[in-house]
Amino acid sequence: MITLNHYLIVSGALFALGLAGVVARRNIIIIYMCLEMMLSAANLTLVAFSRFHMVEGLPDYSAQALVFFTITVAAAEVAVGLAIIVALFRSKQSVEVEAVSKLQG
Amino acid sequence: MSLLEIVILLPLIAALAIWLGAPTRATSVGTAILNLLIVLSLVVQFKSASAGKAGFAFESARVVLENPAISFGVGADGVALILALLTTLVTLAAVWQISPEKPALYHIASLLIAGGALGAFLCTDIFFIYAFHELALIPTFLMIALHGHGDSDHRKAVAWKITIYLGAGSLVLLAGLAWLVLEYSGGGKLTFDLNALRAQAAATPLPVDKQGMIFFVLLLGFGTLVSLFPLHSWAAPAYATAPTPVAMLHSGVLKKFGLYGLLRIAMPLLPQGVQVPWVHQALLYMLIGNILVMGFVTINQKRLDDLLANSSVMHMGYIFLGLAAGTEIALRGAVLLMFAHGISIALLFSLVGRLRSQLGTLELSKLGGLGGHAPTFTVLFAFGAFASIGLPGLANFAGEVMVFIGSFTKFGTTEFGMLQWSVVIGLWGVVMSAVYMLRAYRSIFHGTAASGLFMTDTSFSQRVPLILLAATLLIVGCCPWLLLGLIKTDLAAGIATAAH
Amino acid sequence: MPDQNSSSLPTLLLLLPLLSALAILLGNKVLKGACIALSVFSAAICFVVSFMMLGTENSTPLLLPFLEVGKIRLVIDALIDQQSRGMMFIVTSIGLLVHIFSLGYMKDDDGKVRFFGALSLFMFSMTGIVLAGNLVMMFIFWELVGLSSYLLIGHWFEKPSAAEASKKAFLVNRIGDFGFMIGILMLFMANHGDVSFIGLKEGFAEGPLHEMAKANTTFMMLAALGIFMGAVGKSAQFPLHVWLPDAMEGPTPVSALIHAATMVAAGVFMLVRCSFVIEASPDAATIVAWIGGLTALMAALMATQQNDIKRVLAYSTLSQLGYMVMAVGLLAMQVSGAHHEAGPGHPAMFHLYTHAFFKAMLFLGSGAIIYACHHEQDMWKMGGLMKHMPVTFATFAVGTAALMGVPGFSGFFSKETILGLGFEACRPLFWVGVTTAMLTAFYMTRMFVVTFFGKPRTDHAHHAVEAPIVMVLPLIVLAGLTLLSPIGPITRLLQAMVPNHAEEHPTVMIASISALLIGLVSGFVLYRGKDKDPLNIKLFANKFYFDEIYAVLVKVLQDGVAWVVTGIERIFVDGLVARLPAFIATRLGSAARVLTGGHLQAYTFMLGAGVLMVIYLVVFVLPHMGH
Amino acid sequence: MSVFSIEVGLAILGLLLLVLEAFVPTIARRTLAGISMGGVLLALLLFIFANKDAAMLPEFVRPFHQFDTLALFYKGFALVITLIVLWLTSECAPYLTKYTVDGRVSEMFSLPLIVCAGMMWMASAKDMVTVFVALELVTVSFYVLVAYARKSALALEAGVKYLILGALSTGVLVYGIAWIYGATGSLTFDGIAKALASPATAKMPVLLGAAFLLAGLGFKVAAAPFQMWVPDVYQGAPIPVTTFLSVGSKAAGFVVLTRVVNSFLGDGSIIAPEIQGLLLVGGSLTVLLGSLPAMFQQSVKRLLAYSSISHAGYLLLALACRDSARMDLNSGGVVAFYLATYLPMTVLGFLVLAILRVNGGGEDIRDFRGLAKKSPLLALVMTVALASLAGLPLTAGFMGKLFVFLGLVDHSYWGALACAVIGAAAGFYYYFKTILAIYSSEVGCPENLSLSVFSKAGAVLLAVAIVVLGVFPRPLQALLDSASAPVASAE
Amino acid sequence: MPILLFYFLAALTLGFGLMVVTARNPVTCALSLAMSFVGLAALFISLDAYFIGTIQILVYAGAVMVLFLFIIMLLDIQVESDKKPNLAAVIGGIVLAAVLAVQVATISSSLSLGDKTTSDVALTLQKVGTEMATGKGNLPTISNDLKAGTLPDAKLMGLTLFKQYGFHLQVIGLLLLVGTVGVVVLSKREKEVAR
Repeated sequence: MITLNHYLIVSGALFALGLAGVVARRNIIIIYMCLEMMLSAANLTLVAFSRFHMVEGLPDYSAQALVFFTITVAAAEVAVGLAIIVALFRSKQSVEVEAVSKLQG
Repeated sequence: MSLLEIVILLPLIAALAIWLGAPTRATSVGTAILNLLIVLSLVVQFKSASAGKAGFAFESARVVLENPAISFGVGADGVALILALLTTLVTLAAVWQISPEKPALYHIASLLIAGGALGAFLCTDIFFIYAFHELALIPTFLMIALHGHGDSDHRKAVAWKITIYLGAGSLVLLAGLAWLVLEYSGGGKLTFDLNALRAQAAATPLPVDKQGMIFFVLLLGFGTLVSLFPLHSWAAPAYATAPTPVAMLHSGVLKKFGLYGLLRIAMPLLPQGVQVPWVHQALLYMLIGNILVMGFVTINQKRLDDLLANSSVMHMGYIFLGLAAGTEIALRGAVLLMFAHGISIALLFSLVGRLRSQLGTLELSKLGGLGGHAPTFTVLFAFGAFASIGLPGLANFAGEVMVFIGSFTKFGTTEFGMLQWSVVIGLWGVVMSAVYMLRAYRSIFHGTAASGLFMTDTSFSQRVPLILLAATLLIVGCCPWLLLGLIKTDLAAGIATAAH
Repeated sequence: MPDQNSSSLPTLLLLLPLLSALAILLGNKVLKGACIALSVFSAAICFVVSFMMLGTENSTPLLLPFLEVGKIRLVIDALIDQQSRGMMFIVTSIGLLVHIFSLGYMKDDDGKVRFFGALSLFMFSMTGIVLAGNLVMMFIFWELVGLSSYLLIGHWFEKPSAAEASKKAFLVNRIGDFGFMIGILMLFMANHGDVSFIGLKEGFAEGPLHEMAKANTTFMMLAALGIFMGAVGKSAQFPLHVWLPDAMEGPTPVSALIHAATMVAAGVFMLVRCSFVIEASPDAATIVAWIGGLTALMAALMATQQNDIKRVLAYSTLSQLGYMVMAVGLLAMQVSGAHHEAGPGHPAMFHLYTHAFFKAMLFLGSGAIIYACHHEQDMWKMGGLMKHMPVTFATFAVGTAALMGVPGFSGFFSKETILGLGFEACRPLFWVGVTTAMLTAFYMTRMFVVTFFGKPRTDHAHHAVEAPIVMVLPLIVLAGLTLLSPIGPITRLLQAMVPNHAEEHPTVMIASISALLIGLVSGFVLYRGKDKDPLNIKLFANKFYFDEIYAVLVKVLQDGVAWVVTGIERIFVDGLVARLPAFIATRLGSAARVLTGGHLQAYTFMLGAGVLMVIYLVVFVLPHMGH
Repeated sequence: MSVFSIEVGLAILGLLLLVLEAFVPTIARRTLAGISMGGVLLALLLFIFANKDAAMLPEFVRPFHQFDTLALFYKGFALVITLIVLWLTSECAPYLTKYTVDGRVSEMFSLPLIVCAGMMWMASAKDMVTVFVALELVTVSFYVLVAYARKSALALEAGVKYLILGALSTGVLVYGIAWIYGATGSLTFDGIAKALASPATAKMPVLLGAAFLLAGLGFKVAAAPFQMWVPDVYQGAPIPVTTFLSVGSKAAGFVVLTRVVNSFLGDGSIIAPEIQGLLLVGGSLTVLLGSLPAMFQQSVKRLLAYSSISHAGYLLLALACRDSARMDLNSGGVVAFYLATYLPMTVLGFLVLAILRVNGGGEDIRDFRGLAKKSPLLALVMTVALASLAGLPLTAGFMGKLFVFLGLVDHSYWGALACAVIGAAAGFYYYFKTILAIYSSEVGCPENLSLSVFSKAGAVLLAVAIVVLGVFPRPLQALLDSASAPVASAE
Repeated sequence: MPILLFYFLAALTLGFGLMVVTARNPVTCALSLAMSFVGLAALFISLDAYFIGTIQILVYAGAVMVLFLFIIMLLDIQVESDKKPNLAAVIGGIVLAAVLAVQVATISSSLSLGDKTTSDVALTLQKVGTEMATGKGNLPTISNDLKAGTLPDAKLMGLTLFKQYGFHLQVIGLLLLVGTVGVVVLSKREKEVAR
């Protein structure tokens, strides 16, 4: 049967996958996508746990509310983030990570 | 506002005033004289003010923090007054000899260092004792880095060295003090007040091994500030490089803070700390390093400023010896030696500054025959030099002899312990200091001057503060009881009673 | 006990020269020539005072509270007894004469004010030593005479040799003082903090020291040798004798006063004062006696080959001081062996005082000669001075006779006493003493003959004239004193000095007189009419190469070690304590900058890795650490 | 009037200003600045005089809004720093406008109000949801603010870096919250603490969650090994924003961290040793990674960034030292105290930097050369600020360090103490380097320094505050004594 | 839930996730991400979180991904093919992911709850419905649904949001507004260019 662990491992794998993408990719937009993937993985964990931590026989909706907020926040973040990336593209004609390596030391 | 507070704050306020545009020389010299007079009046009043009291006189306190209990508490006992007197005397000489064309920073830095030293000596709260000492860090740093001798890279390197070295030492000290304060928290409240801590130490003494450990941390911290071997390597280059007033004030006055701290904080609060065998051994080995190693190092110096700077490190060994012995006479001797060394080294550095500015070199091999050019200068230098090699009649001798007696003699036995051997080495150190001092004296003042080398003698107005210092050496050297009479509490007994 | 009446004279003795010195130090610009008068005047008053004091009672007045801490009292107090009174008299009388002599000798010197200031300082210090009631006070003035000696030897400091000599004198004395202080400290420890002479004496008689001397002989010996080391330095005994000949670089009056009559004798004076310490340790006594004997013999040997007239006298001083020290050791050997107490007089003191007069006179005489010969000191460049300087010749002859120990002259009596003592206490040392006596006669004859007889060998000698009256007068007075000193009234006056047992051994008498004759005759035969030294013994002329050996020692053991230690201190101590941590910190710091290299990918990687590390730490490491 | 309404009012004011700017695009900068600063000042005054009784809170906010003195302290802190940032913005506006696309800085007057409200809510958070929501409000606003001057390549770069790394840390944070929730079954601090006190709770999952959560929060407060963004972002962002980040954002991060750590280290917590160990290791590492590389910095702004890292390290060490019977201030109190001392010195440093920048100077150490000659006043206050940052006694910075040292010694954390000492010693080097430049005889600072009365007064005020806090910290501690008292529940 | 379905959904999610990480063309990435999110939404639903599943599709797979695609198209971002991937970064990413996965897997095995299935912690809808109806005077629509044995997920969610997190909801609103303003500010064209 499918246990909680299955979900946790799937979410963990997704989180790890996202992390790998964030680290490995050079295109900032794709990095951003991977970030969204990580956030979703976290959401999956939350939802899975909310199902298994029942409150009075029902799923724990406060955790699901957090997922709701996470999704919303993610949306807003995506909007702002993409705006910044667009601005970056406008000034550097590139969305590669190499475009942002002037500040250092 | 008590007189002690005024003494402490006056130089700081004067420094601020000069920064804001007050006339430099008039303000600083005036402040120094005023401070000296106040301290002298305190010395005179001390007997009546401290009548019937074992602890501090002229006490007052302003609470700064409840818990940990910190207050701006001032108070003076004999030791503090002696050191305050030292500070004001050296300050006067230091600011007096600053020539008019020097920037205002000279005066400001001198006053700040003086204020810091006075604060450190006259406060009765460990927090402020520590804090005031640190006040000197920036002025010292800036003066060495900006107006030190030698090329820019050299003086900056030296400035960094002293600053980081002393900074790190102070941090170790802070850790030690924190430990001390925490261990004596007793009733659940931390206090930095010396009197309260002493009461705690008397009521519930710490286990001996713990005392030893804390004492050792404090020894490392304070020791760094006094250039205790092997934590000394900041001192010589710093004094050789520092501008004259800073060299005078730092080596003459501020350096004594570490010793004062050991005498005032570490030893009464951790009465058995220094007697823990390993601590005692360590201290003795370190101070032997000061005397013997630095003695040899000093002999090897080729420049007058290096020589004096290293000798100043060496002489700290004697004061540590007094502290290590812990007997009443040795402790008093250590106090006297602190005073005497401060005056003599300040006098010497002041003269060295003059020598440097007139001749442009301090290379011993290039000097010579100045005794004929500048007899007054020579005599003043002789006072400093002979004082520092412990000639009787000048203040250092009395201190040294007391330290030796106090360290050497365990009455009624004929055993030769480590302490006795340290004294023997210390006595040999006296021979070594005569060697280097007389060599230097010989090559500067005796013989014939190299061609083109000429200096004018000190003018009368330049002489005044120097004569003041020399006279102090002589007076205290002949009548050490004048100063030591101020110490009313039995230093060693205070430590001993705190142990029970 | 503090006593107002008894303290006034000693206080005056101490204060007068001190005030004179201070006045000259502070007011030399204002007072100018009056300084000199002040100095001489104070010396004169001191002489009068010390003369007056000869008649006072024994006392121990407190002069100045120096330090008082708990039970430990370090004070300036005087011990007025026969010894100090007598010594005081010698010091002040010779001091006064030297002051007067200097008026002439230093007339043309630019630094004469400074010279007289230093002389006053010396008078002050020497008075302190003589009066000292305890060892610490003695040490204080001990060092101060060292200082004044330093100042006076280095009077002509422009001359490198004078500057070096003064430095050497001070440093060698410091080495002696090193031991002196250890000795004082050991006595301090053993006698429970009382180092007054009276207290120590009592301590040795029945106090704690009595037992200790038996129980802990090593300690006692070391203490005694420590004290002795002070004397070795000040009285220029082997192996610290090297400074005294060099000290002749100072003006001749100084040589007479300090380096012949008084200061160098202070070591002997102190040893006599502390004789009970040496008596307490037979080993120490033996060492003292042998060091003295060795010095006497060695110095005499060196004197035979010196050409500088003052140096010959200097080595003879060394030799005579060796005699005195030997006497101290011998008496101590005798006393500690026989367990009987010595009388108030002491053979060493006896010789000290006779020697003081004739040697001061010899030095002043040589000063007069040097003055007359325009500061020429090589005796081979003199000659025939007998005719030009008759008074000097006469007085010099008296002095020489006394020094050689010609019967009837003062030196004879005091030397006889010592030789007699040696005969009783230690036979080998007796023969050393006799040999020395023979050598003394030899080199003094040599000097006398070369200087006064024959023909003038240079123009200076040819044109020499008798010194002015201020210089001649002290010579005459001293010659008178030399002649008078062994006779009744004066010995009674200075009774403390003269040992009351004077058992004559015929052997001693015969040995000493034959030694004198051998020396006298061989010297006369060998040097009469010679223009060059017929003998040429390098080893003696070069003073057994002591200076060279010491130079090497200083170079290797001091400067070499200093160099090595400095290197170690700079490289290892500073390196380990300061530079290495600084190096590590900066290295780590610059390495850590790589972490912020500016690359976003690196940052994300680090962030991820950081998370993993935190997890690893928290989940897999810390729980197993067992807090 | 309850404090809660002040927060809401502030957010509404921020909103209104945003709208105002949109509809009245010609509105003068001064007006905007005046309104926003006036608003915050009013809020501050209201806050000071507001009834701080927890009972005054509206019923509906009580479940998620706690109202202990710790919260109150941080709320006041947020208001003060916001006011200062707004003032700094108006001071910096002349040069900032060069780097904004429309030559205006309007949003920089309105967004801080919203950030402030967010920080105030964070201070009161009782559960993870509130923390998350408020934190994201602040973070998203900061994304905008950091990249605001986007004509400057550096600002843009800083914006991108902050965005990516910030989003990554958000992911980590949420994942951590998820695991904590999974392991304890609760999202509230109280619930978590209760669950952790029960031995039935599995330790490993909780630790995993805690690790993620603390990593996420560690990023916000610039704790090692999540500190690498700080120098770049601080250097690139406009000075007022950097100030806001380094003081406001850090304080907000620390209040949350305090609450989280408090719940992790509650009575009988099964994970207490691990968390404490992590804080110690992290704190030590942060001190070192902040201090050691700082020695090589040439830019004062970047230097202050590193300094901010090392201060975060001390704060973490303070947090690691749990309550001691011997001290009144517990770890939360010490953290708050430290932050209060940290505020004036950091702000003053940035203020002087801003003044130089406005007058055409640069941000490097060499641009400070000769300042003592050009403006003794600025030199003096900057010296005070740097001395305080270095932790010299008689300045505010020392008091904070003293408490940290006391705590470390009290718990015998010798290793951490050694790191703290090394860090502080290295601090002497890099702060003094700037001081040296200020007093050097060469001149690298702007020739003509024109200071407004306002900035003069502000600088002096801050310097005085540093000294007063360093010499007379009694009132501040009195404020915090109750703040650090056991968390008083609002019910 | 059927095991196979779970594995299918998991494979869908992770597989497309892998595509996102590895695909060279950004458009492919974006579309893969959308697919991955769809799988994720299905997993949500399999956990009885219908509402969350729905908004996952609406917000993420829908709105957010459209935004991504839009930007990619707008900026005309080329395939990364002309540049080789940063090998160090790739290796780093793989290592991190592997270690993280191992860590999480190790730890989740120690979770006591971990071995439970959904049927082990079955929802007790009817029971709750009855309790609600009788006891707490709750919304009748919810209790009715519950009594009928269906999970009124959206209603319960709404109830939670408005009852418990009303304030947060408004903060989120504020956040979205800030986001909007931010986007405007950050993507405003320069004045000169506009003129």
